[in-house]
Amino acid sequence: MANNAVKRTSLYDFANPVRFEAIAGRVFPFALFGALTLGALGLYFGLFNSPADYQQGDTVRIMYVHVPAAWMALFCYSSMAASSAAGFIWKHPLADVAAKETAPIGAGFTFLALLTGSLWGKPMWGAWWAWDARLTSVLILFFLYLGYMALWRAIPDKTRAARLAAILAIVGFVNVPIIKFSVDWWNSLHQPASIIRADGPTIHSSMLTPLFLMISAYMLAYIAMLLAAMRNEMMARRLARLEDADAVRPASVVEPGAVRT
Amino acid sequence: MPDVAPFSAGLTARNLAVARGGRIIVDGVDLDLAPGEAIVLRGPNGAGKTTLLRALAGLLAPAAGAIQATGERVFCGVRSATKPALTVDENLRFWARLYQSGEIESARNRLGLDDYAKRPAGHLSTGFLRRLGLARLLLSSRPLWFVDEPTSGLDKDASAIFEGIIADHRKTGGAAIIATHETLNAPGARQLELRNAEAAA
Amino acid sequence: MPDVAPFSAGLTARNLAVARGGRIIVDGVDLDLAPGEAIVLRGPNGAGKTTLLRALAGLLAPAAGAIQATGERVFCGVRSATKPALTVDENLRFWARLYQSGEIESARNRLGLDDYAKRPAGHLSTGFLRRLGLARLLLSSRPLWFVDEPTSGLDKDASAIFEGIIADHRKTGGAAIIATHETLNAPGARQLELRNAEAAA
Amino acid sequence: MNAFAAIIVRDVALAFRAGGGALQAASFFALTIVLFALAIGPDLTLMQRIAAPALWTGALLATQISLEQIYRPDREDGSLDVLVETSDTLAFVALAKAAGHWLSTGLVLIAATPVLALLLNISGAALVPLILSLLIGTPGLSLIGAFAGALTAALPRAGLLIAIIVSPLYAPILIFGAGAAAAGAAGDPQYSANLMLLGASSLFAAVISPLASAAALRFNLD
Amino acid sequence: MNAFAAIIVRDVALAFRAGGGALQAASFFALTIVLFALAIGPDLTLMQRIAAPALWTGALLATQISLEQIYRPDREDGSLDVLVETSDTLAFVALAKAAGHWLSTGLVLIAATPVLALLLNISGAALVPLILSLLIGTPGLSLIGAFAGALTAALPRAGLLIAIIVSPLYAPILIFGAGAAAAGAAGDPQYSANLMLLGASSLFAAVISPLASAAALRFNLD
Ligand code: HEM
Ligand SMILES: Nc1ncnc2c1ncn2[C@@H]1O[C@H](COP(=O)(O)OP(=O)(O)OP(=O)(O)O)[C@@H](O)[C@H]1O
Ligand SMILES: Nc1ncnc2c1ncn2[C@@H]1O[C@H](COP(=O)(O)OP(=O)(O)OP(=O)(O)O)[C@@H](O)[C@H]1O
Ligand SMILES: [Mg+2]
Ligand SMILES: [Mg+2]
Repeated sequence: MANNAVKRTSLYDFANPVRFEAIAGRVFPFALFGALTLGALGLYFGLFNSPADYQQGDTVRIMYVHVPAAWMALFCYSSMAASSAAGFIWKHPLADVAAKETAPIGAGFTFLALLTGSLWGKPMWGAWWAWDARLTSVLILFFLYLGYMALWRAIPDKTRAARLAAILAIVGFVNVPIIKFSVDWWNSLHQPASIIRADGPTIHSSMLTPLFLMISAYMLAYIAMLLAAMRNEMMARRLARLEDADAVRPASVVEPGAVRT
Repeated sequence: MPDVAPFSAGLTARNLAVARGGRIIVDGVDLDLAPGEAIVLRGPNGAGKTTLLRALAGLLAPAAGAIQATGERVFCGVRSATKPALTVDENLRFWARLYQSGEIESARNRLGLDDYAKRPAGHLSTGFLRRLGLARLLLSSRPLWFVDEPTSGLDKDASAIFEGIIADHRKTGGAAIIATHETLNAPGARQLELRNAEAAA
Repeated sequence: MPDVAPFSAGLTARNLAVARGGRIIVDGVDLDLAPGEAIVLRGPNGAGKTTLLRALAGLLAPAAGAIQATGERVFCGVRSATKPALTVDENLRFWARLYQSGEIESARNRLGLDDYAKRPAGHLSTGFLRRLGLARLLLSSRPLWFVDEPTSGLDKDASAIFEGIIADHRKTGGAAIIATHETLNAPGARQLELRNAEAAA
Repeated sequence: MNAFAAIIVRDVALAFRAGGGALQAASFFALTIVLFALAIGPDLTLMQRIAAPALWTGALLATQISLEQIYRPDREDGSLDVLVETSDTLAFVALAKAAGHWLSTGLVLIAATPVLALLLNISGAALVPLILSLLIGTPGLSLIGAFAGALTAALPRAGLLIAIIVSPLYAPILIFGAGAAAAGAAGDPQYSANLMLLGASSLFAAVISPLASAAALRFNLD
Repeated sequence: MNAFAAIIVRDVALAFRAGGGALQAASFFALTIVLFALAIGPDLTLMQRIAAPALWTGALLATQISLEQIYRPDREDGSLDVLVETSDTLAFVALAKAAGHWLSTGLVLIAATPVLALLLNISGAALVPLILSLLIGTPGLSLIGAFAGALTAALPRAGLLIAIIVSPLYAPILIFGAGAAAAGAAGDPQYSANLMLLGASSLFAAVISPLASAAALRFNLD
């Protein structure tokens, strides 16, 4: 812990809350705008300007909503764990808040993946849900998110909640690969990953363009939502601190008689 | 842990601040405790006595400032740290093993618990449960004691016993900080007062 | 239940014996409590004060003898009967509904809990938790009070407040039995000593 | 607000606080199903076959683990003394406690059922009888469970005892309930008969439990 | 006796006292199986098919409901302060607590298994791999569970939280464990592979859990 003191000071220089406010304020509109435009483009290409799948028909178009969501679900959990680690090591409130605010967004993407996935599944498999490896692992990922958020909610003391939740996020992150492997082991019905493969994508390029448009749109949307949420949280905390400041007069030790002011 | 020779035991706190529930409760505390010394900590309800004691005992991380302790510390709070399902002796034995020290019989006898040795702690009356909790101080054979409201619920005899225990502890070079609202007969003990209790939000 | 007019409130116990854990703890107790009267119950740890109080309050069935109470009874023990997850006001409100009486604000204010109204009871300090527990006596607006170690953990001001509460209660014809080890300023209160603390098996 | 309502309101409020029992029961229920599915392996036909029994068993277990919380906390913090002091007839208090438990457990479990039915891909036609059987059966579970809780209120950790006391009493409700759900799904005529028996069991519990609980509580104040 | 052993001995003693957790877990385990059997109705072939998964799920649930008892009581009565005071490295305390929990829960569940196996008429040949998988897997359950208990030690009622936190982390152990039991029963070559993975998961937990628990406990003292 000794060397942390050094790192800590330097980190504060780079990311002190005040400067964050400024940066966030400037970045937010661009992120939001980019998300909307790219999303619109992606949807246009996806829905009107790309071929229907020869076996899945038009339902394949759900993929443009579904796949990026699924990826974001994984991405958000990683970044949540990363900022948790930062917050735990350097005790920096911004990192804590980033982790805290990432969780609901990531959970949202996860839910979207589950929803679109099962919407996709109905025509494909004739069932809303199938205990397929990827579906199941995403479902479990969803529970990981819920646990993290529930822990934050349950602990009134923000600093303590941050530390404990960080520990959970890190432990969970270490376990994600194990869970994914175990579930794949448990069942390998779902089609193999065909985008991330050594021999390159097998999906038609006219499907890839909208896919990647959508993915960048999701990413920007994540950034925009995160910045907004973080700013609200920081403001809420400052307000709380101000309220406390005039309400709370800490005690101190004095010899009898003397009254400390 | 190596048992630090009691004589050298002491504690210093500088500009100490302690938070609880994310709120600074105690602030700017400077405090020195020398071997053989005792401090009686007083102050209104909610002033932060318990909070300060726990911090000094090393159970709460300070929000600011520094604490330096030479010698091992033991905290004895209002919660007796006993298991109701275990008998008095079983509770004592467990502590003796944890601290790797102390004779159960002498501690039990000193606090007048002999009649209850084989009784489950859950059947003890308020005062006798408190006595059992205090017995842990003796078992720990550590030099630095932090005791919260030790005599609440104790009858006169038991309070006298406790005062005697503190006196003996100081004779051997031990030191203690005791938070209490009641009159405590501790000759030559320094009286400290916690003031400016927070008005809650 | 019909609210018995406080004035007529009284209690008599004849040749009372109370057992706990299958063992007779107190035996042959004869006791009369008149309206406006207060009894301070004293005795060494383990003598049976709490046991007797609970029996007189109707919470423990006597092993022998008889208790006759005119007027409703309320027992306030060492356990505060509060829910840590509920705020101070929520705890008070629940009691007010149960007893179908009492104004929360006045009770809260009387015990100096106003600053903590919106705080969860779990965050209260020892003394303030005790105060919250005692506030129930006021809410109950019942004539017969049985209070166990009310001032343990209370600071001087709070103890004074409690003494004032007892005085007012007696003025309105209420009566109280209070078990304590501490000095309690209750003018004209009868002192009752519980002796021969049972030697444990 | 009278005491009866006050008790229900407080218990429900406590149950929905962070760390309260309401969501605990629901999540335990859900996780039981998911974990069981993981243990079985992906086999939809098998799952469909055991969906109703699994859901009923899950609901029963979720109820059971929450029973310890009905009276023990009140006993430990002294609230039980207050409840006894302020009630002319303790049976009403017991009824209120059981009602509070059902509102914060049974009802929540029923709310969670449709989603789980989806995971076990139960058809809509099969879902209705399942929900109906739970609606009629779970109050019985809460009532019987509250009685077991009252019996063991004075014990520091009564989980074992409660489980043993409660399970034989739960057996009929479980059999009729799961039976009704299965029969209803299969369009079996026994469906209504099962529901009748289930309702009878719950009603019986509603009569006996408060009185028995009140008697038990009196002995648990020491 | 050193502190490490003292903690284990005390926790085991407490677990086997009246109202302790040991028998509670065992009985919950047994009742889960019995009730589930009741709910399914008489269908021996189906029983046999789902025996291993049901037993593994039951064992996991029985473990899960006992997790709250690992640290919360110590935190509430002040014992946790004493444990922290007297330990140079809190991770060893955490390891001792997990070990105590396994001895008073996992081991007891395993002891109860043969009887239940009989109830679900599992053949002797199928019983051995089942027991073996439980022997290798349950320590992992106790270790991961103890961590969840440490995280939530300061919360009045953490049952819900613990269930949510622990279930995803339990998934691999459940999958490999139930898989091993099933494969072993079927004489499937994947049997040994499943056991290996199961052992690896438990070992991994043995490394991570004590450190994570110790870190968590430090923040739950106030
Ligand atoms: C709740 C339901 C579902 C979930 C949670 C889910 C999860 C995922 C995840 C995590 C990915 C991205 C990871 C990767 O590409 O390796 C993915 C991709 C994909 N999923 Fe799903 N899935 C679900 C349902 C479906 C259904 C019903 C279909 C249609 C048959 C489907 C088809 C695909 C395709 C085509 C891709 C992208 C190409 C690929 O990577 O294989 N998914 N899904
Ligand atoms: N766990 C907690 N969470 C939040 N606030 C707390 C917690 N414990 C105590 N506090 C607050 O800290 C302040 C000091 O509490 P503390 O127990 O130290 O006071 P004290 O001096 O010991 O009072 P008493 O004489 O009544 O014991 C109080 O205002 C209390 O509300
Ligand atoms: N639940 C119980 N089971 C068995 N015995 C008990 C129980 N509670 C108290 N006792 C015994 O009854 C006796 C009287 O206890 P009681 O609490 O009434 O004493 P007291 O006068 O209140 O003591 P104190 O001043 O310490 O509060 C004690 O010896 C105690 O061991
Ligand atoms: Mg205090
Ligand atoms: Mg007493």
